[in-house]
Amino acid sequence: MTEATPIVLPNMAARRVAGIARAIVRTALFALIIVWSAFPILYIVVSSFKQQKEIFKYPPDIIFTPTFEHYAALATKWTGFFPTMGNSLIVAVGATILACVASILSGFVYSRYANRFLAGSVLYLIAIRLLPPIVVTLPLFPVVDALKLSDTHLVLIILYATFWVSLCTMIMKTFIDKIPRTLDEAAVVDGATTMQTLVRVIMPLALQGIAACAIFVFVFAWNEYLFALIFTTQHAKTAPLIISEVMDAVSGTNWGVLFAGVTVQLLPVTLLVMLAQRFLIAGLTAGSVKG
Amino acid sequence: MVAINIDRFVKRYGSVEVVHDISFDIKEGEFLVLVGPSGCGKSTILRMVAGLEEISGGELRMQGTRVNELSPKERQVAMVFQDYALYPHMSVEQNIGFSLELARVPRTERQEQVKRVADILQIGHLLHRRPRELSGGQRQRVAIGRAMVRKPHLFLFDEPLSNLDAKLRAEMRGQIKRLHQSLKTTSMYVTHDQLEAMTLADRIICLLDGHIAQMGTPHDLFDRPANVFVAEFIGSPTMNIVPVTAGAAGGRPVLTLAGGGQVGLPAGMVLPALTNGGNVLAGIRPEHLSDTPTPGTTAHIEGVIEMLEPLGSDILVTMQAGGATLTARCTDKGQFQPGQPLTLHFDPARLHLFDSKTQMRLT
Amino acid sequence: MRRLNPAAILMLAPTHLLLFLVIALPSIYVFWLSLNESTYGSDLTFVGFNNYVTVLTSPYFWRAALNTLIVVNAVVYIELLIAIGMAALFLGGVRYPKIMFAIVLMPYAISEVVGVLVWKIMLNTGSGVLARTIEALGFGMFNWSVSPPLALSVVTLISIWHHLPFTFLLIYAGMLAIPKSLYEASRIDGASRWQEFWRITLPLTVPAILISLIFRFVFAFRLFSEVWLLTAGGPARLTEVLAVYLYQSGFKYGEFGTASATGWLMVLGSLGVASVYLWAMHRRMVSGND
Amino acid sequence: MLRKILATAVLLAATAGSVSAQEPRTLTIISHNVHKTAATGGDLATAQNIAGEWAERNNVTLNWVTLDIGPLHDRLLREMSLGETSVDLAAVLNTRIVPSVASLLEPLDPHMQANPIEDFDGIAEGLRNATVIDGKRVAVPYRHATNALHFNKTLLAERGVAVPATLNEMLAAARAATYTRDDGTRVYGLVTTLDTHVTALQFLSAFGAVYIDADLNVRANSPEMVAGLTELANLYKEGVLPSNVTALGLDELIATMREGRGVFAINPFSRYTALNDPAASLYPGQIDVMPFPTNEPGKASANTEFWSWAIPANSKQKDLAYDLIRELSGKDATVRAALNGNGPVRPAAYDDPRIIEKLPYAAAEAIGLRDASVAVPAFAGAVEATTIFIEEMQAAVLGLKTPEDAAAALQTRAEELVAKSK
Repeated sequence: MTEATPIVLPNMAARRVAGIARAIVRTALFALIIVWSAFPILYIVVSSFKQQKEIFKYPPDIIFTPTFEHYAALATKWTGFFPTMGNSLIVAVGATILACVASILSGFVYSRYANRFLAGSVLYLIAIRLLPPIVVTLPLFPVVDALKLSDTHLVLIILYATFWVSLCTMIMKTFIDKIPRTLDEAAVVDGATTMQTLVRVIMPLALQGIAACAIFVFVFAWNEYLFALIFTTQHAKTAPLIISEVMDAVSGTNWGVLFAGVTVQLLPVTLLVMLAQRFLIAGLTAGSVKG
Repeated sequence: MVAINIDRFVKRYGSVEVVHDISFDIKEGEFLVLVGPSGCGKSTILRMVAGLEEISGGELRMQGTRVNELSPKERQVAMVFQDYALYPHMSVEQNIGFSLELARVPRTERQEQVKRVADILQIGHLLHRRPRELSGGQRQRVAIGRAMVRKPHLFLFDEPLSNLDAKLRAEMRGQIKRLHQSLKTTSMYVTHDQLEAMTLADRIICLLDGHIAQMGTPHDLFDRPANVFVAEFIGSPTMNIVPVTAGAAGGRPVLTLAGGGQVGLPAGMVLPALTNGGNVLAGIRPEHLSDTPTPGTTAHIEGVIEMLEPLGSDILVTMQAGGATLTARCTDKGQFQPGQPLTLHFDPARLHLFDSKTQMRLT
Repeated sequence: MRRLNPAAILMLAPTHLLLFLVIALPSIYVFWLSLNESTYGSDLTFVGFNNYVTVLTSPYFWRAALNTLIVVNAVVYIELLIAIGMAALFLGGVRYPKIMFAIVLMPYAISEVVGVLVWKIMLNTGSGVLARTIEALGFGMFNWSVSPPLALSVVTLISIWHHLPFTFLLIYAGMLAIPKSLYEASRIDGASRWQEFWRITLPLTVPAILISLIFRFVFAFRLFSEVWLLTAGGPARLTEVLAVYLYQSGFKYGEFGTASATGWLMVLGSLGVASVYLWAMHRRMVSGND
Repeated sequence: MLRKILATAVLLAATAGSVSAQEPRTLTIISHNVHKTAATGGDLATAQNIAGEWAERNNVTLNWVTLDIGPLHDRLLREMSLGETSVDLAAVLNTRIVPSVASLLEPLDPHMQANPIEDFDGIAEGLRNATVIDGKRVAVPYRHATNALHFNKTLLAERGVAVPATLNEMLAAARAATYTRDDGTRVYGLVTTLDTHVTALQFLSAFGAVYIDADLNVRANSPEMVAGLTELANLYKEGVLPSNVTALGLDELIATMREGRGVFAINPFSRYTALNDPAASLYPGQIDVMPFPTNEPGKASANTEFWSWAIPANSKQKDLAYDLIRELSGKDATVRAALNGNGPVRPAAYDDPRIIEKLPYAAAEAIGLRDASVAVPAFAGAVEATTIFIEEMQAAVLGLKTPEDAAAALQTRAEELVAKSK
């Protein structure tokens, strides 16, 4: 083997400059991301504390005396809002659990088993989601009514879970793919059943995927409007329906109340995201390439 | 000529210091092995040398130049990882040739180099496979090939054999040894297996809890262990270590065992300066105990056979002698029976004495 | 790889039962509907493929299809590029990860309708903060709503804004799952950050990219709120997309045959635009995974 | 753990399922929130709870389901297609009562013969007639929204423009009042929503233009229509109409007027309250309203949309529902609902002292309601007819088509549609 080239010291000053430049560019990019993501949201939140008259003022007031009148109105005039948020929570949590459980189970099978049927059914999983949901509701509405499921939490839980179970299955499959098969085998050797392997070995290692799925399903269920509109009236009515009533086509939108409602609605989701972030970042430990 | 200086290395994770002020040099072409139990800091030191871990304190010099701030590429090191770290989306050929590709080596030359390395490692027929289609041993060869294909200043091995079975491990060990003999590239090798360390190393550094326990050639460590830890860590089966009280009786040194038994040493033998009132640890390797006296085995100890472990031509004999348990490696001629009395002979020069408190060798 | 056994089939059951009962079965009925004429409370009248002929001969359908194709492709690919860039940026280390995460995911956390409305307010030609700022900077009046290309650009912008967190999350999670030792190996091999990204990060994120591409095509193809709330397809139906066309021609008039036929044509259309990726995903399934 | 999750999900599902059972003697009403407010007073301090009093007398629990216009009809129609629905009473918009929908509604004539509504003929005739489909009365008018001309008195005074009396004066005034403020804010002479047919047809009808008349004659290709469209296109070109007028919705119209960025606006009378709301408007009390003028002094032009109560034919409690309609449609109930903010469908209500005191625009609206006609008659193709109109009208306003071409295209396409519907 020929002799290695001697060690050459790079220009350290240039490198330091490059390092600083990199840090500046990165910080600038992060700042850009924050503005892009948060500005419209901030606009909503800030506006919810402004008086109706000030909301559309141009140039907008940066400094103003905050008012809580819209939040008060939300509690006193839109009495449906807070109870429907309870319904939203039940439905969103239920749908998240159902979708996650179903997709962990099927994602595991798609990852660990192989045959022609399975490979083909991946296409089916996706193709089935191509028909616009509004069209699917045409035949569903009378069926749901006949089953006496109309205006129940259950119907929304099932619908929301179903419309996300395809994607979640695919997500779980990719994450489980990255867990070495030797781990399953080790579990089997240790006497675990397939279900125990899944719950005790696979699930803890696929937390990232579960967290991503949970965020998707929860956020969708939390904000969904079309199905909620068609399948609920009173008992299972969700918060987005109230929000849409605030956006009133007869007497005009009550912007302050709308923004206040949206702000309140944003809180649980933000909390969930911050909670799920832990699992997302946790990451799979190194060494999984050997599988 | 010194190739690498490791000067007062310190590694801290937050407030936890895991490597404490360690210094050593590696000579040009030397094969240095860092050995020690898990958690001793050996991999951390290796990764600091590689440029994968920041050096919290101290300096790393290559050819006399400080390289702390340089990237692995600039340090011109090559590394074999414990889990191989093969790129799952690349073929064997691409995996091996990746560094050359990054260095913009022309395609034909690259293929030549990869081919040459693959032939040396006998993986020429696997070049178009993906890592997941390879066996453990084949992956290991690819990982070594990837490191070899470059002309690094320094080869780094991070427990490269620990995921292999015993037979493959022995085979690969031989291969690495041969490679080093033909390539003569300066190498730093991390392992927890003392046998690997003994067979491969020009020089061994034995680490404990982020400190150097002993540094030296395999013979140094085997023959003159600096402390009980090294004495027990190096060599298999493990050295017999027995607490004794050293004294003198009838003009010659005598070791008294805990159970009252006495071992007389030849008159004229000079014991090192004793501490703790003569309470010391005495050590002797099983292969230095023999059931038949030979010239030079001027001392002996008596006891009763407790257990036998045949190894084929040899046999491990465990004996109870006055409250101490000793293991001897003897030639097996079917002469032993558990419960029989036995006299073991040894050369007093093979006896190691350690301070019972500091565990350090008494010289 | 194991062969399917009864236990595995049982584990597939919840997912496939849900999909079959809630979507597949109704979809088949929708196909039957598309072969009939019907409205609220009326009986079905079989008309064969008449509804398809009606839709396919409608110039509004084709204009909507063209608009959809342009917007969907712009949205999906631009969004993917931004998401990959953002994920790579995050992969290089984030300060205050919890808060950054919450901020980045926020657009996705509010409902589509509200998101579109906020942008509509900010981009309002007369009083919107952004539109007025654009004008104040000397770019002229930002009167996007009467110009179909500008209006569709705004639709694209808002759709990307709203769904970027979805794509980002999938891709970032995919990147996080790449073993650290591969990066170390590549650094030893002498890869620069840029090479590391192209040769290690990106190829190993392909499965996540495929999934996000396919599902974004699926979602983007039925893009509705953005257009409906911004322009309602106007002016003069010039900015309609397929979902708006479906609503206009099917639901607004209660013509379920037309609506169902349009729905099934949209299935074919989205299969068309996503076919390359679907095929790639299928191949990965058949050949096993890396 | 998995089992626990599953068990929880099932439990959750079971509890959820059991909630759906309904109590007896509950009357479910599906409507827009404005109808609920009109009938119950909502949270107004001066609430007139007409429906509530009735419910108490009859020991009925009212279950109001309130939705926005589009969703309301979508949901109602789905409910009416079922074998049996839990919806007993519904508010429907006049354009939605097309024959196919009417066939799903309970004919009310037998109920009215058995149990007549007080002074039924006191309800405006145009509205009464528009709710009889194929010879059957299927709905009872309840709330009207008649278009008018709102104007900002302060801005007019500032620009030194007199309050107009005729259409031409109004057009001149709108042009004169259009200007750009120092801070770059544009003030538009005329603000209207051109994303819907109603306000555009209001403007055009002032020129005497009619799209489709009550006898389903298409009269779009008329000199009046061309004149009206030409005027709209000119106003747009001159910047008198907002530059984004074709995408301008109700919310933006309200905001524009409240902030003084519009001088005249075409919108229903009842918008007066919203535009002058001291909490939201920069010009509280300064935005007046008048019947939409024509060039014939004293004669107004007024397009109207109105809501009616109807009973789904598959409802289970038709008699009870009809009784509530009867209650809500009485003379006194109409006045009281108007005090809750409703647009009373009985012209006589405007003479009531309570209303004159409460509504500053009562007299003007009375004139409007007198001259009111429905924008587009209810027929099978009514909704599609409005879509066609919006398309051609927007094309003409933005200059994508000449007004002549647009009017001609409108004529041809609407004729085809009417022919198909017959």
